[in-house]
Amino acid sequence: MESLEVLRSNLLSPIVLAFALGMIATFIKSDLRFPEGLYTGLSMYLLFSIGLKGGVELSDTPLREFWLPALSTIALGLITPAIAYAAARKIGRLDVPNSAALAAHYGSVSAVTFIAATMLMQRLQTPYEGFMPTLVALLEIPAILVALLIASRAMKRRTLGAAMREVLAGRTILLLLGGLVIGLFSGREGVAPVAPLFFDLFRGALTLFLLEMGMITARRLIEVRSVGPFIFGFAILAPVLFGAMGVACGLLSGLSPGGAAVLGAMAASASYIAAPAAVRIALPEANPSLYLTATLGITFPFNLSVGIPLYLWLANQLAGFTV
Amino acid sequence: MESLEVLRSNLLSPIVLAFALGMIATFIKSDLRFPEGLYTGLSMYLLFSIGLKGGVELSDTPLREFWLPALSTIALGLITPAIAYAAARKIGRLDVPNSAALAAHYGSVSAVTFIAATMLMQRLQTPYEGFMPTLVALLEIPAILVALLIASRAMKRRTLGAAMREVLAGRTILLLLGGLVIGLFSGREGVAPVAPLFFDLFRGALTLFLLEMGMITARRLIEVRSVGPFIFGFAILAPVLFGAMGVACGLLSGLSPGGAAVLGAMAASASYIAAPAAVRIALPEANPSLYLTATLGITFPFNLSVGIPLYLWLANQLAGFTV
Amino acid sequence: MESLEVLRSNLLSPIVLAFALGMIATFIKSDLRFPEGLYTGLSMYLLFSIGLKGGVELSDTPLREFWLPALSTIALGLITPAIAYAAARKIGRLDVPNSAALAAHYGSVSAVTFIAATMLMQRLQTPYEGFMPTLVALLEIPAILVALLIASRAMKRRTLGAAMREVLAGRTILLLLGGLVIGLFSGREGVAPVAPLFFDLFRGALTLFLLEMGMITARRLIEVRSVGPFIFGFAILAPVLFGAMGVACGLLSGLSPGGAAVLGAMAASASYIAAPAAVRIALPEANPSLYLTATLGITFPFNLSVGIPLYLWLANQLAGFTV
Amino acid sequence: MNTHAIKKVTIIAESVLELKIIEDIKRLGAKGYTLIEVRGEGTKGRHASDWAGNSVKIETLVTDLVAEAILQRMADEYFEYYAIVAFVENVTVVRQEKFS
Amino acid sequence: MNTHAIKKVTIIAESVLELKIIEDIKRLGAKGYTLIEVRGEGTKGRHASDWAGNSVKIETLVTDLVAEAILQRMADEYFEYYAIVAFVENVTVVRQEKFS
Amino acid sequence: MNTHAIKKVTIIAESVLELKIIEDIKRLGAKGYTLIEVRGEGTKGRHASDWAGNSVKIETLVTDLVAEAILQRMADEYFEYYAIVAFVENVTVVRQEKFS
Ligand SMILES: Nc1ncnc2c1ncn2[C@@H]1O[C@H](COP(=O)(O)O)[C@@H](O)[C@H]1O
Ligand SMILES: Nc1ncnc2c1ncn2[C@@H]1O[C@H](COP(=O)(O)O)[C@@H](O)[C@H]1O
Ligand SMILES: Nc1ncnc2c1ncn2[C@@H]1O[C@H](COP(=O)(O)O)[C@@H](O)[C@H]1O
Ligand code: NA
Ligand code: NA
Ligand code: NA
Repeated sequence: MESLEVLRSNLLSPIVLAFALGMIATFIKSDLRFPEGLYTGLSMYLLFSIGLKGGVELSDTPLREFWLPALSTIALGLITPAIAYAAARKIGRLDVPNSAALAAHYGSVSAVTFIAATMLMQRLQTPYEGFMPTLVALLEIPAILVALLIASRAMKRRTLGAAMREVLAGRTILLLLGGLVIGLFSGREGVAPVAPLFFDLFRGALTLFLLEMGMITARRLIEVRSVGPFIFGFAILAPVLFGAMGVACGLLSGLSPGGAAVLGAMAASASYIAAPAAVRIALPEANPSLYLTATLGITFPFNLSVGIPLYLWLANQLAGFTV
Repeated sequence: MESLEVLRSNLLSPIVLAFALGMIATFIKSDLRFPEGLYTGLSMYLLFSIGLKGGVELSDTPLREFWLPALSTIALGLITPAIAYAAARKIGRLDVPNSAALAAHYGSVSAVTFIAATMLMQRLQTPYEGFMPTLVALLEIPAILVALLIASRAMKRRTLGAAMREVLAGRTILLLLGGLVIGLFSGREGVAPVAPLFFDLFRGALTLFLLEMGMITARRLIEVRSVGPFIFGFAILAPVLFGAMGVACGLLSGLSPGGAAVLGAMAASASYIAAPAAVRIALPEANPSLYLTATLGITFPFNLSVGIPLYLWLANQLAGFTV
Repeated sequence: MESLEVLRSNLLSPIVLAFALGMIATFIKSDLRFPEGLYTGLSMYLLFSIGLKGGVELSDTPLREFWLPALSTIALGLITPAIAYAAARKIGRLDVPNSAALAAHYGSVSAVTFIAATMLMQRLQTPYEGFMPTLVALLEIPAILVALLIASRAMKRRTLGAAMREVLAGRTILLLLGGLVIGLFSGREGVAPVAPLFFDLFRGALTLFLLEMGMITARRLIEVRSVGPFIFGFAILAPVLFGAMGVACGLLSGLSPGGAAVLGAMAASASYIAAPAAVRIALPEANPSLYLTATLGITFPFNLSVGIPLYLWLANQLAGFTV
Repeated sequence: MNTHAIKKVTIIAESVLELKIIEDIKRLGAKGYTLIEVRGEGTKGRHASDWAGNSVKIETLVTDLVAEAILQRMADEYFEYYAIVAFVENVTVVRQEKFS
Repeated sequence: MNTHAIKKVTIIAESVLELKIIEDIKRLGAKGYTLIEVRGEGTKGRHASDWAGNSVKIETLVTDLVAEAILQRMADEYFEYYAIVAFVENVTVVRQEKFS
Repeated sequence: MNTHAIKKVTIIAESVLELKIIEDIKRLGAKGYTLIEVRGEGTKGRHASDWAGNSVKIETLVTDLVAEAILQRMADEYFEYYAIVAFVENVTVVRQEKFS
């Protein structure tokens, strides 16, 4: 399919349109508001479902196919926050806590961006590796830890403990890993009876979730003017750079072009469940307006609309070279 | 099928029985209560789903089949509130705000009554036009505006602005129209991945919703004695008259008997999401007990039980003439 | 299948693993918490769904197959609370209110344990009678009433009235019986349109519910040390005894081995929705720590993990004799 | 603007008591009440019926006499066995007659 | 620690009024507010718009003058036709400047 | 009926602080607390972590000394960087010993 056609198909999918509808709702000051708890409930459902799906797929994957992508994902999780930190300090001239906060967010991964990427692959019938959800967990954890480690060194403070607990026992990782282990132990046959809830409804639930995400993003967008040009540039260029690195790592470790594009989207995405909570506790001096406007207001809609098709295009181009 | 048989089949459907169960729960003072937010969540889901469904169908409909029913729906939306207002003023001798409040409610449309009508058609395998959900939005808006216009003229006051915003940016219209546009742009194929949530679960969700509606109706029914004979008569006769008008308009503008019956049910129904909120803001002097008891306590159960089968019977009778 | 294989298959099912995940979440002090109302919403859904399922099956069941199992279920509901009361008074030397509280809980039935039992049967393709959900309602009511009757006699007090209302108009019975009647009247064909919500999603919903149950159980387990050895023994031995009685009653009244095992699981289980609410109102002197730790902390996980496979094994052994 | 001093009684109790307490306060003279679901811990720990949903917090604006009567009733009827807390505050309102 | 006496105004109203009341109190000088959804009964019975969701309870910490102005505004604008209750309490805070 | 004057401390804070604040107030001597989720705006605008769910409102009945200690702790630890409000009110209870 033509690249432009891919882009069009991505933009006219129900999930992207629902996201736009949510933004419109906020802009016209609609009284639309999700009931207390629906947002939380949906995000729990999505995390558990991708874990479960990943576990089932992993139960069919030979270890030999898995270890190389796993290692390069961890490597991405160590390198990308370091790059983000250096850029924020050197180019953006931000202080230590704000730089570390950005590093934690851009090193880790947005589950929704990940899902949106897999859904585009499915719509285009581009195959990708089934064990990708496992990589989400592998990318999420090191990035946040590295960022907090940098901060605690630079600030000569020891608040890492609480923040680490926050990440590891936090509901993001718990549901993702928990679902994964359940999927792994139950196997494809054991999971079949619960598939109608966790697999068949998945994409509809994501549509509702993105409707609400659109409303949140729009509230952040209003603040974009106040964050300055560096943040704006960072929130576009960091995902492109990390996306390219993710694609390259993916292809080099033997992933299919589809899988590499998904890994690219993961690397390009910025966490907005686990990272913000950990950062708020460990780095209270960092300004939430800065990192939330960057991740939710700019990077997320960028990836959702043009980023993911871009990483796929890149993966297809580079795949020609590597083969 | 025999008319009585249709009535029986309607009364013994899960949705009508769930409605009855809700009423019983309130009458025996059960501690059954829907969790905060489930009612809101379900109603959002239902509105978005009918919008989506309507959009998908509209994407397959030639404009030439659509414009005549659309025009006559708008006409219904202009005429029925005027009739309702005149009746309330002249026959019921109600004051201006209460008459305008009734006009706004009975001119506009109840989404649940609309859905219940389409479900009876499906059960009886009576075909109806796929673009009917589009007509819901077309009927909802003018009716409320006309009623508020009448009131603001009669009361020489200018509160129309806020109330109009309330309606147009309100979640009812936003979800309905938003779903419609998403369905239209994504098309049948694009919507397929989200169909399990938005289409397959639709009728089950409506059953739960009606369980809660039954509880709300029962609370209103308790107040029926206090509203006087005019309201009681109005709440039965207005739907029958408007239902007949809707059926006639539908047949004249070329709808199938099934489609005409659904349009009749729409015209016969009284709004209870958009209208009450707009009326409460724009016409605070109107007594909510009056219009909520009429719409929720009397008209809604009337339509759900015998009204809809009646409009279908009428459509079948009249269809004989028009052909 | 080998007994041990059955046990393994039970322990590695998604629902048991989700229960374990919930326990782990509490033990590691995760911030995982279900949104307000999801627990209530899920339990309402599960009760209504089993009612509906039971009603549909009952609509196909000849009365002659049903009356004997129904009678013996009622008998179980009369005898088991009396045994529990006597044991608590004589062996455990508990006071009247605490003994009556235990009797009410262990006489009645846990809907989730019931569902878990039917799911194991389905996984093992062991047939069981479709009308079993009807028996849940028949077992639930008498047990609580008998227990409260004993207490009110022993304590020469007359608070039975309020507690009886609490049980009969309570949401457990209302949803169970309501669903049953709707299923019975609508029949298999009438219920088909709502099956995707109420039947297909059922096992997934149970998985989520058990995730939350795991968290609740873990909180109770922490108190196990404080309840003393009698409660601990009681919470294991009472289910085994009542489970055996249920299996025997089931086989004697003509149920299949699968049905008898399910009836065993029902008799072995302890209520934790209807009974605690009724007991708290009628017997405020009874210590909730005692009965909740016993039912939620010990008996429920016992039944879920090893109890149900045990009753099935027993049913298969005894079925050899009776035939 | 004329304002008046009246009492606000707050009761936090396990949710099984909701209907009984509402009945009590109405009978003792309260003209209205406001209710929310809350979580909490007290001297009885995470209280006993937390599995059944949360506690409820009931607030009612009443005259001094009614406030006293409600407090007395809570103490007599529920303090011994139930997880419950009750307290009184002074508040200022415009329409005194609405609450007495 | 230096503490200061200020006012807490509480407004309980049917939820259609939420946005209007928030606008009002901000315009009259409130620097912030806290909002929850509540259930309740008053002199108008289970109030009229209960079908549309619950009432809201809005609390705002303000100076004495602002408190008075808010109470006046509620009385003038909403008391006649809407289900609404408003009252004022004395509270002690640390950072007075945050609320004035 | 014997009644006693004690303090009610209310803390409204972004929800990431929930566990830390509960730990704090227990350590400083509170015997219980009641918690609800709320929405709100303050001097920091719609506060920063609103995407992560709402704020929490924590109320605890305590002695005067404990109230002072809690207020001090909040001021020292959280006022600078977090969206948080704390205030104290006088309330009357029956069972003084339950709260001290
Ligand atoms: N000191 C306190 N301050 C505020 N709320 C309390 C306090 N003690 C108890 N509560 C509330 O009252 C409920 C019952 O408390 P208790 O009877 O002490 O277990 C608890 O769940 C809390 O919500
Ligand atoms: N005496 C009262 N005490 C506490 N809350 C009240 C009282 N009266 C009314 N309310 C609250 O204010 C709302 C509107 O009351 P009303 O205007 O009297 O119908 C009710 O739904 C209650 O939530
Ligand atoms: N003046 C106020 N009155 C009532 N609540 C307030 C006030 N100011 C702030 N709050 C609450 O405290 C939270 C944090 O406020 P802030 O630290 O000012 O951003 C807000 O989200 C509100 O819920
Ligand atoms: Na990343
Ligand atoms: Na109408
Ligand atoms: Na039992």
